Amino acid sequence: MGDIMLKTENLGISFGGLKAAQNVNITIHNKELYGLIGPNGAGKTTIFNLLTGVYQPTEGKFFLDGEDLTGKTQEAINRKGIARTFQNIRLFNNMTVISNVMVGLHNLPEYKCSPFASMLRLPAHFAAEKKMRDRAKELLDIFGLKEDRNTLACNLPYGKQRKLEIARAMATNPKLLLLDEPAAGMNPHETEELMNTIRFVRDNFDMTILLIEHDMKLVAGICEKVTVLNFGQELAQGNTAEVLSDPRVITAYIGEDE
Amino acid sequence: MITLIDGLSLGSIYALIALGYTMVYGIAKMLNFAHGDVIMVGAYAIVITLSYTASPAVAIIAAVILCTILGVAIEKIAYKPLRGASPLAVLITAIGVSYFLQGIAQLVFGSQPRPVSAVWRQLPKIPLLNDLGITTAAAVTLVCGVIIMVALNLFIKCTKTGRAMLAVSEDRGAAVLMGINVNRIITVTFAIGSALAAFAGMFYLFQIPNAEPTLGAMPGITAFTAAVIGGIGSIPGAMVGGILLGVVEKLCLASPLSSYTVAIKFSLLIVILLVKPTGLLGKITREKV
Amino acid sequence: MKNFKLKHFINYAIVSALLIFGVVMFLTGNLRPSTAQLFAQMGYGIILAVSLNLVVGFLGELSLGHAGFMCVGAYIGGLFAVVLKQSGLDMKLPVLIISMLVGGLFAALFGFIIGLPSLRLKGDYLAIVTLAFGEIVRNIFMNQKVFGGAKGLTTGTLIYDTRKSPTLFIVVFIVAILMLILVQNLVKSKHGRAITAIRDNEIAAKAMGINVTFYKLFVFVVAAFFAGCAGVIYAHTTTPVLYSFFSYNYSIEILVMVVLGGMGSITGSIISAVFITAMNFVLQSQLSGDLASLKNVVYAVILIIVVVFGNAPALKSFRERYNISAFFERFRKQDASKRRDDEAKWARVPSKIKMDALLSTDMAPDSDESIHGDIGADNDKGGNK
Amino acid sequence: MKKILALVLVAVMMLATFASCGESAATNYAANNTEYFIGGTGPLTGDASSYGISVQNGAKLAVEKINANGGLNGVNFKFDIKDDQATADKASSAYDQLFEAGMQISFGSVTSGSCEAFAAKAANDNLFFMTPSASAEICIAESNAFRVCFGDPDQGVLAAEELVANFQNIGAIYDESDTYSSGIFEAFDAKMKELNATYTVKTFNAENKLDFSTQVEALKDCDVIFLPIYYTEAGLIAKVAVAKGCDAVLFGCDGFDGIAGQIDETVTNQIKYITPFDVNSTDANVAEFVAAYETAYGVKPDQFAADGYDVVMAIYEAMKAAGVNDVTIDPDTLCEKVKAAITADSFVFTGVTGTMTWDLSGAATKEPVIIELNK
Repeated sequence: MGDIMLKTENLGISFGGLKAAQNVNITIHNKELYGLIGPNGAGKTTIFNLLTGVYQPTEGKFFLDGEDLTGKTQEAINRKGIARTFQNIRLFNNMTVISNVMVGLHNLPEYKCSPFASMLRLPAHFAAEKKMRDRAKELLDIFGLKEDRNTLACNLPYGKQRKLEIARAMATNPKLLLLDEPAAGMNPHETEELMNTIRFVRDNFDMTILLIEHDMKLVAGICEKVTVLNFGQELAQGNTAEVLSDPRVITAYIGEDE
Repeated sequence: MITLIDGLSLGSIYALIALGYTMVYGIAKMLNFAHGDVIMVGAYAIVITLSYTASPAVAIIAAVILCTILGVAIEKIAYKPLRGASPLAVLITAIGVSYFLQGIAQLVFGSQPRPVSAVWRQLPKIPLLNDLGITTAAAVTLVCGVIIMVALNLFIKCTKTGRAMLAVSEDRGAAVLMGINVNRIITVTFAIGSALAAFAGMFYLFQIPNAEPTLGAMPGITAFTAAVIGGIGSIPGAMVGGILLGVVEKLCLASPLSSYTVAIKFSLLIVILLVKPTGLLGKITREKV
Repeated sequence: MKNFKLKHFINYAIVSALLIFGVVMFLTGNLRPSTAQLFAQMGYGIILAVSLNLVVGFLGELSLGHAGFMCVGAYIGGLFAVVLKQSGLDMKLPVLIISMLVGGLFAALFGFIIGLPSLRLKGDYLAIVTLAFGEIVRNIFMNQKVFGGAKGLTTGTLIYDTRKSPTLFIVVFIVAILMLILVQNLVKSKHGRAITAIRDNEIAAKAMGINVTFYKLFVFVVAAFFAGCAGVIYAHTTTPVLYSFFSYNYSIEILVMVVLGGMGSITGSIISAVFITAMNFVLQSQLSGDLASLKNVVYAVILIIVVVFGNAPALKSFRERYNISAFFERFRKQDASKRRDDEAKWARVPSKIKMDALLSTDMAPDSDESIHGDIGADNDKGGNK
Repeated sequence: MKKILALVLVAVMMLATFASCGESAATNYAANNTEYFIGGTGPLTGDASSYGISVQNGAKLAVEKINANGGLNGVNFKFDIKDDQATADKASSAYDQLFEAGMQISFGSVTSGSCEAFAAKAANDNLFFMTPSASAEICIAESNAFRVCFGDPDQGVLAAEELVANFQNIGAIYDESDTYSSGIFEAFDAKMKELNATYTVKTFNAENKLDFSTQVEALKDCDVIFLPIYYTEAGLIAKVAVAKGCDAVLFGCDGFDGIAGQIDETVTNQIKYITPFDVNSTDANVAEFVAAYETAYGVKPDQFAADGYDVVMAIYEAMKAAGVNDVTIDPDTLCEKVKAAITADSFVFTGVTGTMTWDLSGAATKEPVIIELNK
């Protein structure tokens, strides 16, 4: 396993004439907590969509752990080890909390069992189900959701829904975790808790994490490095503290916020 | 050539029906399965009126009024209580309304096809066109179809109600916040859609001079297909889809493959949708009503 | 876990109860042939409704072409059975079983074909494609001389004589039970979870690495297989197998069963399949002669009333007070909070069928904002919050 | 729990096997009848409903007439028609319902597809039926099945002979989704080949049976268009022909009866058809029927109504000839008696659709007449 977990080379996409992102070069090292910031419409979520195969890049490439994943489907990229959460929560609303996590476990080889084995209730089915349920409980326990496991996902409070999304993404056993505005809509207390959770995930799962966030307190608090995007292009890159004090970045933000 | 003209005139009937589907779909977000049966009622209204008076104008007015009232009544009784419920539940009541109208029509008018009085079919001759083999009915249908489509477009773009309809179709929630009375708009939509159905019934009788209780079913489903081909929710799309289907149907019937007309017609739909998943003109969603 | 199982068994219990009821009547000599035929019709109604529910309720795709699969099964399975009989295999049960497998497999093949567009199309667009498929199938079979052309496929030699040995319904109910076992096992497994995940949020399911292509095709194939089996059974109850029966009207009747019973509720599908079949039967027998034209009106009124009462938002409190599922709840030792969740699950409608989903989005995003908007709007499909 | 279920399943499976071996005796449901029960099915709703309703009206008229005249030896007739929507499965379950309600004798089904299903059931019970209008040969394949209408092939052959003798440029339009229409056409086609005659053919089907402009356009220059179809579509074709300026003779079969109500003075084409029934006939019997029908229903009868009327009258005459005098007679016994009576050489029935006799094949032998519609 190399030291570099994710590397993008001149990654970019254009819709018709509009370049939503161009020449994005990000290098994330193993176990790094990396922030992707920028004003609204800067193309941050587009980068996430490129990295997870929702969109196919029109230029450039990206590598996970040295492997070129450009042009792969969403499913394939997930199986290669990139998992994500969504800006506007996308849980499986009509399923219970534990089922949500078990969907995340679906593809792992240790829980393999063919649909026919399930339909005929062969022993393979029971073995896989039991292992999956146990693993899901473990994960829920870690994220403090064990008590809610039989609740429908849509009935969870907002903060817990965010947590569940992270837990579900973790269930796919990724190498790189992409968090899209995890603190959106949270109060300071919940944000604090979330920062702890993210740190916890990184430390206990040896996870590399890339996150989009508007809450500078959170970014400054946990990210080691950041990239600033503006109009689809990199504006600045480097250690968090340095970048955040960069005048260009401040202009971009304040100019935008007016 | 003649086949093409026949196709165009059949297609413009489909297009008119499809317009009704598309309008209601765009604004009320529901598949009004009973639309074909409103056409049937319109056709009967014309046939019955003409058996008492010889004036086609009176018959048309009667049909339009009756269909409009019927459309609004259906909306109030069967669809309005379900606003906010699953669209599929509404679909089922729409099917129920369709059965109901067919059943009532059979009870009232019997199941024997009622031929429309000869007055209806004695259209003035148009010298040049008729020589070319284009029947007056076909010409009238085509021209009126285009006029109605243009009028509808103008109505939506240039009147307050029309713009409100556009707003409701874009985002019902936001429209409510803007102070638009969504219920009223939906009622208006049904009224217009049903009036269109009356016109469709009228053109239908030009070409197929019989009214029967199940008259609306097959044209209805074909027109719905047409609306989808054109991109459901799009007014020009409905027009294009309808005419395309009409022409294809006629060309198939004239070809040696006539036995497979239905299969070819529907295969065309599948192919078009696979190439353009939102129909021919479905992309310009901003245009939708 | 315990309550899950009880829920399973309610379904088996309903079908078994019908079966046992029928068998007891038969053994005591009280079974009227018409009732035996009604039972058989209920049996394949259940098979059709539950298999369609797999597509509509669990996968969340609207299908209006289910009768098309039944048509394939009825024609191909029926012809196969007739040929089997002619070639000397004169045992009813084996012929039925073999032809059912053949018809089911062919229907499954068609299910695979119709599943392909579902990978590209959504909502109403897919619905109309399935409808088109049903009509195409019908049109093609009508023109094949092998299948009798317009005269239909004569399956007289297969018919179970309901007067001398009214036993077909027993086989049909057993097939229905077997199907229920398979379908419920599928639904209550990791694969079922993957399928419901696709329904609830396709993008998230993809992001979780779920092979959406495989599961969509798989569901269509399984549903088509069972519909094909139902078709073969139909060919064993009715001669001739006539293309006109399998029109979109019949597909819609199956859909009505699913929607009335509640999408995603297998128990509901079973109950409403039985209810609708029985209603048709009663209307046919009671409203004969001059009254027949009232049939459609009565059917329509019942349909509208049931749907409006069952779904109107204004009548919600009324429904909660007189709820059938609340009746069953009493047998399930659950605490109150869980029960509420469960009701929420019943009332909820699969998100993807929200018809406005496609209208509110542009397929080709033209700015970064609309890329956000695109995904966001997709999420609104699940917007029953 | 699972084990119990499995046990139940196995038990039921065994029962099923047992059951399929055993035969329970058919019960005589007619034992409590106080009137002779004539039953049958027809499309009373849906696309084909006009045919079913005509048969129902005609048959009811006949029953009323019989009952008014004192029934059969003082015992009245009871009549019931159930809706089959022209589908086989509904016809088959309607048969059971009727049989259990005590039906002793029947007019089968109105349309061929339904009648095939009906016949399959009736054969098991050996219940006598005579269909008014199901002309497909398979409907009368069994010995208990009879009909009053012409068979499809007969009309096709007759039409081919007639057309080849009188016309040069022959066209044909038929409904390939309809048993009646394609049945006649197949025979017509075969006969035409046999006669070495050429013709042009166009088709339509249930999904597009409303707009005939394409078909008529293609056959515009023919001297005659053969239309083995029903009068509704024929009326539409006639009107399209007028609009298209096509003056071919329209030549139809017995399905043309009723076309008079579908066309008006604008239609100038000559219309001819093979029929045993002429609504304008001066025959006293027919005139009486037409008058009665018009009084009762407000419209002129079509061929279906006439066939429905004749079926009931023929059944009545046959029962009288067979000397049936037990109102609770079971269908099987009744069938044998009526069959014997109706196929006897002495049995000649004169109805509104002509004078006819029957043999064991079940087909009626009667003289076809080609009539011309005078507008």
